[in-house]
Amino acid sequence: MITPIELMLFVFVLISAVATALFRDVLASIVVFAAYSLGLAVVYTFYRAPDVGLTEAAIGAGITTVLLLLTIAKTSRPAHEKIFEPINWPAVAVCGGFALIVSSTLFAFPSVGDPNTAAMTNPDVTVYYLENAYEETGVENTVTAVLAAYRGFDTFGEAVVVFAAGVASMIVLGREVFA
Amino acid sequence: MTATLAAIAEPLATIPPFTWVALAALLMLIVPRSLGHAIAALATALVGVQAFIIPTGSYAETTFLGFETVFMYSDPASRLFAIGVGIIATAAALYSWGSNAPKVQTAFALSYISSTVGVIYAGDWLSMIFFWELMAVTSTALVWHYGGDAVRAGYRYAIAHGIGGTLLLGAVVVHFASVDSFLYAAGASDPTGIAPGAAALLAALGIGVNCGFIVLHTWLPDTYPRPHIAASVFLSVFTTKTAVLVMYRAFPDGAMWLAYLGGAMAVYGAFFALLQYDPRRLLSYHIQAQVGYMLAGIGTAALISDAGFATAGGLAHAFNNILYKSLLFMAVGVVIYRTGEEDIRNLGGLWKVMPLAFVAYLVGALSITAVPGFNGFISKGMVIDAAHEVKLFPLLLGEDLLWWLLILGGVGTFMSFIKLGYYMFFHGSSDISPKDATRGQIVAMTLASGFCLYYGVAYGSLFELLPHAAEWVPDAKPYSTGHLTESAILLTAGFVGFAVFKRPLGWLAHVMRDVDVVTVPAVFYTGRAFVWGVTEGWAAVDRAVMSTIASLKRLGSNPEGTARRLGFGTDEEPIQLRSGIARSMFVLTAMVAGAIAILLFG
Amino acid sequence: MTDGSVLGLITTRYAYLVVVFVATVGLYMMIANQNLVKKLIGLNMFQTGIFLFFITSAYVVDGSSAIVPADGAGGPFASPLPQVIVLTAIVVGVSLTAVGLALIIRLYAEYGTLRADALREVIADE
Amino acid sequence: MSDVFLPLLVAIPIVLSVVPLIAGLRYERAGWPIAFVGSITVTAIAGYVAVTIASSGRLIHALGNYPQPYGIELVGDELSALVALLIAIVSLAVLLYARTAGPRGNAFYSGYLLLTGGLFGVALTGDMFNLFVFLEITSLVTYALVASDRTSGKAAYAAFKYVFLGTVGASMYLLGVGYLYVATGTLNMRDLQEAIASVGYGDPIVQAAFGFILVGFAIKVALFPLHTWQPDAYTYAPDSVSAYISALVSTASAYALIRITYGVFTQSFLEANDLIVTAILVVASVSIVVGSLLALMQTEVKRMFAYSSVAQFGMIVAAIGLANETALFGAILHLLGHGLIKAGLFMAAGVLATAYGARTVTDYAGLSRRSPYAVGGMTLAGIALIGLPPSIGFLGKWFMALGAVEAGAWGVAAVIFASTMLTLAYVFRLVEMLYFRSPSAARTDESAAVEVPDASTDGVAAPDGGSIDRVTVAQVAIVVSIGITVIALGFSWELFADYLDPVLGRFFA
Repeated sequence: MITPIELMLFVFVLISAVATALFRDVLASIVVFAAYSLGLAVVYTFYRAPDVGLTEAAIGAGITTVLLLLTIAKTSRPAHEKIFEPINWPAVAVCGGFALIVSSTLFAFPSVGDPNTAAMTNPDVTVYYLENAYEETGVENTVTAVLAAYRGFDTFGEAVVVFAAGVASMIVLGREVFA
Repeated sequence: MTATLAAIAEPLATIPPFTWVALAALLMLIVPRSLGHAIAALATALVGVQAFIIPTGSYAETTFLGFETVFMYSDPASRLFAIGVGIIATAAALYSWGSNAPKVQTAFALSYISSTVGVIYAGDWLSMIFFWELMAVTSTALVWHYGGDAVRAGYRYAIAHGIGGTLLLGAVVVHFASVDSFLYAAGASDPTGIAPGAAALLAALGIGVNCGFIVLHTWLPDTYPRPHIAASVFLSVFTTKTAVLVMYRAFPDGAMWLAYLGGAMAVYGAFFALLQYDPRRLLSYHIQAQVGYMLAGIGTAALISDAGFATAGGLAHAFNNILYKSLLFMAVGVVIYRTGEEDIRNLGGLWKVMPLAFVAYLVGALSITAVPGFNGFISKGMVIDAAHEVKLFPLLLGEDLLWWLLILGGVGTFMSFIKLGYYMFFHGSSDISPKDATRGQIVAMTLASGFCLYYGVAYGSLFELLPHAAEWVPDAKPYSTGHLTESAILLTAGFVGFAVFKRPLGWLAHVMRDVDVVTVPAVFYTGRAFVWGVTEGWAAVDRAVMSTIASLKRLGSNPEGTARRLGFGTDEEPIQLRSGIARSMFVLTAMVAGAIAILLFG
Repeated sequence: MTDGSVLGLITTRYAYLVVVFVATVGLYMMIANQNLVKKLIGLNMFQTGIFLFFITSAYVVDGSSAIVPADGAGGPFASPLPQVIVLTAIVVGVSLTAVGLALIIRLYAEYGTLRADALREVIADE
Repeated sequence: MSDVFLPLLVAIPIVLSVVPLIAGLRYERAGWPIAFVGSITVTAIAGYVAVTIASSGRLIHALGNYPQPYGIELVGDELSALVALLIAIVSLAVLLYARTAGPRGNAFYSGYLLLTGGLFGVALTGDMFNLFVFLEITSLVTYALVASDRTSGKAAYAAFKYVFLGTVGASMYLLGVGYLYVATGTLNMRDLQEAIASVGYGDPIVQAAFGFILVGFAIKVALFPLHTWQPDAYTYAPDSVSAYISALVSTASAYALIRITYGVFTQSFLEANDLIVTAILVVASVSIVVGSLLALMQTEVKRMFAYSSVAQFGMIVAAIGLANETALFGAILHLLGHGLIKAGLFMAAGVLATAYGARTVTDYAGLSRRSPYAVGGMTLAGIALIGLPPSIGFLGKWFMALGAVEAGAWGVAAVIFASTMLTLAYVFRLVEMLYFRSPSAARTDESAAVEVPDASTDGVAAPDGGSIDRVTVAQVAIVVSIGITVIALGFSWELFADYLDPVLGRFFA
C-alpha cells in the first residue's frame, strides 16, 4: 500500500510535471522542471536508490537546468501575456489513449515493493549480485560493483556517450564555442 | 575409334551447351576479330552438333537459388530449337564477320545466344526465367551497342522486356506456390505446363510480350530495324522463337485463345507489313505474323483430336522460320550494307547488280510464302491442315474462322513479299551499282538457303525431329494434290491482290508512313481500310493501348507533373509528406498505443 | 498479491501509474508545445518516466539500499541492476539534451526563432 | 582466443576517436590519417572474425571475464559478423571518399570513428541494455554529423527532428527492455530467450515489451509513417554523411530488430501473437508502397534515394514479420545489399553534385558523357536497387518474395512486385536522363527545370567536355567498385546460404 510519504512525493511530482507542460513562460517551465527533477531525486532516494537520487539531483536538476538556462540566455525568451499554454485537445486525446492502453499492461505487474518478483528473485542476476559482489569485487556497495565490474562495459559506453556529446556539440556549433 | 568417339561424346552430352557459347563470347573480347568470329561459328555449330548427341531426358540437375533445377532438359522440342539455333547462329556469326560487325557486338550477340540456349535447355521454370531475363539484358546490350537511334529504341525495348520478364517471373512464383516445385514435369512423367489461374494469365502476358501479341508487339518493329544489320539477324530469330518454345512449355496442350490469337496475329502482322517501306521494319511485322502461325499450331492442339500433329506443326514452323527469317534479314542486310538505303522506294533494279543477294532473298521469300519445295510450305501446311479440322466458328466453305485467318495472313504475306522484292530488285532500273555480298555474307546465306531447301524437299528428316512423330507422320502427305492446289490458289490470290492493290497500297502506305510518328492517325485510316478486313474494333483497342502506353510513359518520365495534375503538391514544393516534430510525435504516440493494443487484446 | 481491479491497480501499482503519467506528459509536451526548448524538456520528462520505472522495479518494501556488508547481513536489499541502468541512462539523457540544445542554438542563429511552427514556415519558404 | 577480437572491434575506433582532437591542437590535418589507420585495422579484424566464425562457429566474449548473465557478453555469430564486415567495408569506402569531399575538420573524424565503434557495438553486443547504450552513441553522433554542414539551417532542423524521433525511439526500446526485466529479471539476450519462453508468450508484459521495442526500431529504420526524420536528414546532410548513415545506421537498427525478434522473442512468440504479425505486414507493406511512390515523385535525387530506403526497409521489416527461413534469409541479404547499394548511390550523387552541381533529376541530363565512370557505377547500383538479376538486390527481393509466397502472404509478394515496378520507373528515369537526354533538351522539356545551384558556377565544367574538378579518381573508383560489387554479389547466394545456415538454424530451430 502507498505510504503518506510516497503519496506526498508523487503528488508533488505530478503537479510539477503538469505545470512544466502548461507554463507558457519558458523560464518558469525550466524552473518548475528543476523542481520536478529534485522531487524525483527524492523519490529515488526513498526507493532505496541513493546513488541514483544523488545523480539525478546533480545532473537532472543541476546540469540540465544550467544547460537549459544557458540556451535561453543565448537565444531568446519570448514575452507572454497569458500564464498558461492553451490546451491542445487532439494531443490530449492521443496521449490519453496512449496512457490508458499502457496502463492496462500494469494489471500484469507485481505490486510496488513486492520482494518476490521475477526481477528480485532471479538467482542469476539480482540474487547473484547481492550475494557475490563483495567477494568478487571487494566493494560493499553492490551498485558500484555492478557499475564498475560486472557491467563495466556499459560504464565505458556511458563515458563514450559523454565524449560523443562533446564531439557532437563541436561538430554542430563549430569549435569556437569551446575555444 | 568408337572409344575415342565416346570420349568426345561424353562431355558433349553432359556439359550444358550454353557454356561453350559464353566462353566464346569472352574469348571474342581478347582475340583478333577474324579468329574470334571463327571461334564464334565453331561454338555455335557445336550447339547444333550437341543437340544430336544429348539423349532425351534431364541432365545437369543441380540446386540453384536453393531449389531443384535442371539445366539440360532434352526433349524433341528443345532438340529441334537447339538445332535451329546451331545452324543459324553459325550462319549469323559468319555473316557478322562478313559485314564488318565490331567484335564487341558479336561478343554481345554470343552472350545473347548463350542465354537463348539456356532457355531452350532449361528443364524448370526457375532456370528458364533466369536465362530469360539474361536474354533481355544481353539483347538490349546488342541493340544499344550500335548507338544513335538504336539507343532510344533499345530503351523502349528494355522496358517492354523488363515488364514482360517481371510478369513471367510473377507467373513462375505463383506456379511454384501451387505446385511446390519449379520442374516442368513436377511429379509427373510428362511436363504439365504452368499452373492454371493467375500463373497461366501472368505467363500468357509475360511470354506474350516476347511473342509480339497484338498490342504487346510495339517494341518489335520499333527495335529490329535500327541496330547493325548483323545484329538484326541475331535479334530477328531468337527472342520471338524462344518465346514460342516457352509458350509451348507453359501450354503444352494448347488453348483456344492461343489458336485464335495466333490467327489474328497472322493477319495483323501481314497487313501492317504490307504498309512498310523500310525493309527491316517490313520483315519485323512478318515476325509477328509468322509467330501467329506458330501459336495457332500450338493452340490448335486443344481444339482437335489430332493434338500431336497441331503441336508439331507449330514447332516445325518455328524451326523453319528461324532458318528463312534470318536468311531474309541477311539478304536485306546485304542490300542495306551495300547501298546504305533503308527506303525501298529509293531502290530498284538491283537483281542485275546484286544477283546473289537476290537469289538469297528469293529463297527466303519463297520459303516464308510457303511455295512448294521450300520449308515454309511444309510447316505452314501442317498448321493450316490442323486448322482445317477445327469446327468452332465455321465461315465460308465450311472452314473455320481460324483457317480463314491463316489463309488471309498467307495471302497478305505473299503480297508483301512480292512488294518487297519488286521494289528492291525490279521497279525500274538501277541508277546505282553497288557490289554484291561479301564472302562471309555469301557463305552465311548459302548455309541458310541450303537448309531452307533441304527441309523443304527432304521433309522426312524434319518430321523425325518433331514431337509425337509416331502419331502423325504416317498420315502426313505434304505434297498431296490437295495441298498443291491449295497452295496454287493461295499464290494466285496473292499475285492478283498485289496487282490490284498496288496503287491503293502505295497511297495507304503514304499516309501511314511511320508507325511511330503517326500511330494514332494510322489507326484512323486503318478504320477506313475495310478492304483489308481490319475492323474498327482492333483500331479502338490499339488506340486505347497506345494512349495507355503514352500516359504511362508520361507518368514515368514526369511523375511529379502527374501528381500535380491530380492535385498533390505544387511546383515549388513537390509532394513529400514532410511533417514536423509535433505531427511526427503525434503519429508515434498513436502507433505505440496501437501496437500494444493489438498485442494485448489481439 | 496483485489485485486485478482498477482500485487494486491504483493502490498497489501507483508508482507505475505515475510512470505512465509522467511519460505521457512528456509526449504531450513534444506534441503540443511550440517552443523548441519546451519540446526538449518534454523529451527529458519522457525519459525520466522510464528512469522511475526502473527504480520502482528495483524497490523492496522495508528493504535497504544495495550496500551489502562483508558478512552479507541485513536485507532485503533493493536490486542493484536497475539502479545501474538508470545511472547510465541519466548520463545518456543529459548528453542528448546537450546536443539538442546545441542544435537549438544553431537554429536560432540561423532563423531567429524558437517556435516550431514559425521555423517550419521559414524553412518551407527558403 | 579469437573472441578477443570482438571487443577490439568496438574499442579500437572509440579509443582512436580521442586522437584527432588531441592531435588537432598541433596538426590541422591529423584527422584523416588516424581515421584511416583505424578503419583499415578494423576492416582486417572484421574480415578475420568473419572467416574464423565460418570455420569454428560463433564466438562469445565475456567482458571482464564475467560470464553471462552476470556480465555483458559480445556475440559474434554468422549474422553479426556479416553486419560487422559491412560496417567495416562501407566505413572504409566512405572514408576514402570523404578525404577530398569533406566535411573537413578533426571533430568530424572523431565523430566518424565514434560512429564506427558504436555501430560495431550494436552489431556485436549480446546484452539488451548495452545495445541501448550503443544505439545512443551512434544516434548522438549521427545527429551531429547530419548537422555538420554549418552553412545549412535545413540540415540543423533535420538533425533536430531526428533528435526527437531518434531519442523517443530509443526510449521506447528502453521501456521495452524495462518491461522484459520486470517479467524475467535478466538482460542478457541468450538468457532472455529461455526466460521469456518460461514466462509465456501470452504474458501481457512480454507482449507490451515487444510492442515498445518494435515501434522503437520502426522509428530507427524509418518505417512509414514514422519515417519523417529520414528524408530530411539524408537530403540535407553532407554527401559523405548521407552515404554513411543511409548505408549503416538504419541497417544496424534493422539488424538489431532481427536479432531481438528471433534471438530473444523467437519465432514461437510471433506464432503465438499472429495479429501483431498481421499488423507488421500491413504497416510494412504500406511503407513499401508509399516509400516507392514518394521516391517516384521526387525531383531531388538524394531525397529520391531517401524515400527509396523507406520502401527497402519496409521490405526488410515485412520479411521479419513473415517469420520463415526463406524470407529472413532474403531480408539479411537485402540488408547487406541495400547498405552497399545506397552507399554507392549517395556517393555517386555526391560526385555528380560536386563536379557539376547536379542535384535534381533534370540536372542529370546527359551527364553520362561527361562522367561516364561515376554514372556507370551509379547505374549498376541502380540496377541492383531495382533488383534485376544478377545482383545482390535481386537475391534479397527474390528470397523475400519467395518467403512471402511460402507463408501464403500473397499481398506482401504483390507489394514487393509492385515496388519493383515503381523502382524500375524511378531508376530508369534517372538512367534515361543520364544517358539519353542532352542537357539543353531537358531544360526546354520540363518547364519546372531547376537552375543549377551556385556550386557549378564557381569554375567547374565548361558545358561541353569540361573536366571534372574537385572530384578525385579515388572517389569515382569507389563508386565504380561498389557498382561492380553489388552486381558481382548476385552470384553469391550459395556462399551466403552456406555461411548463414547455422544462425538461421538457431533462429528456426
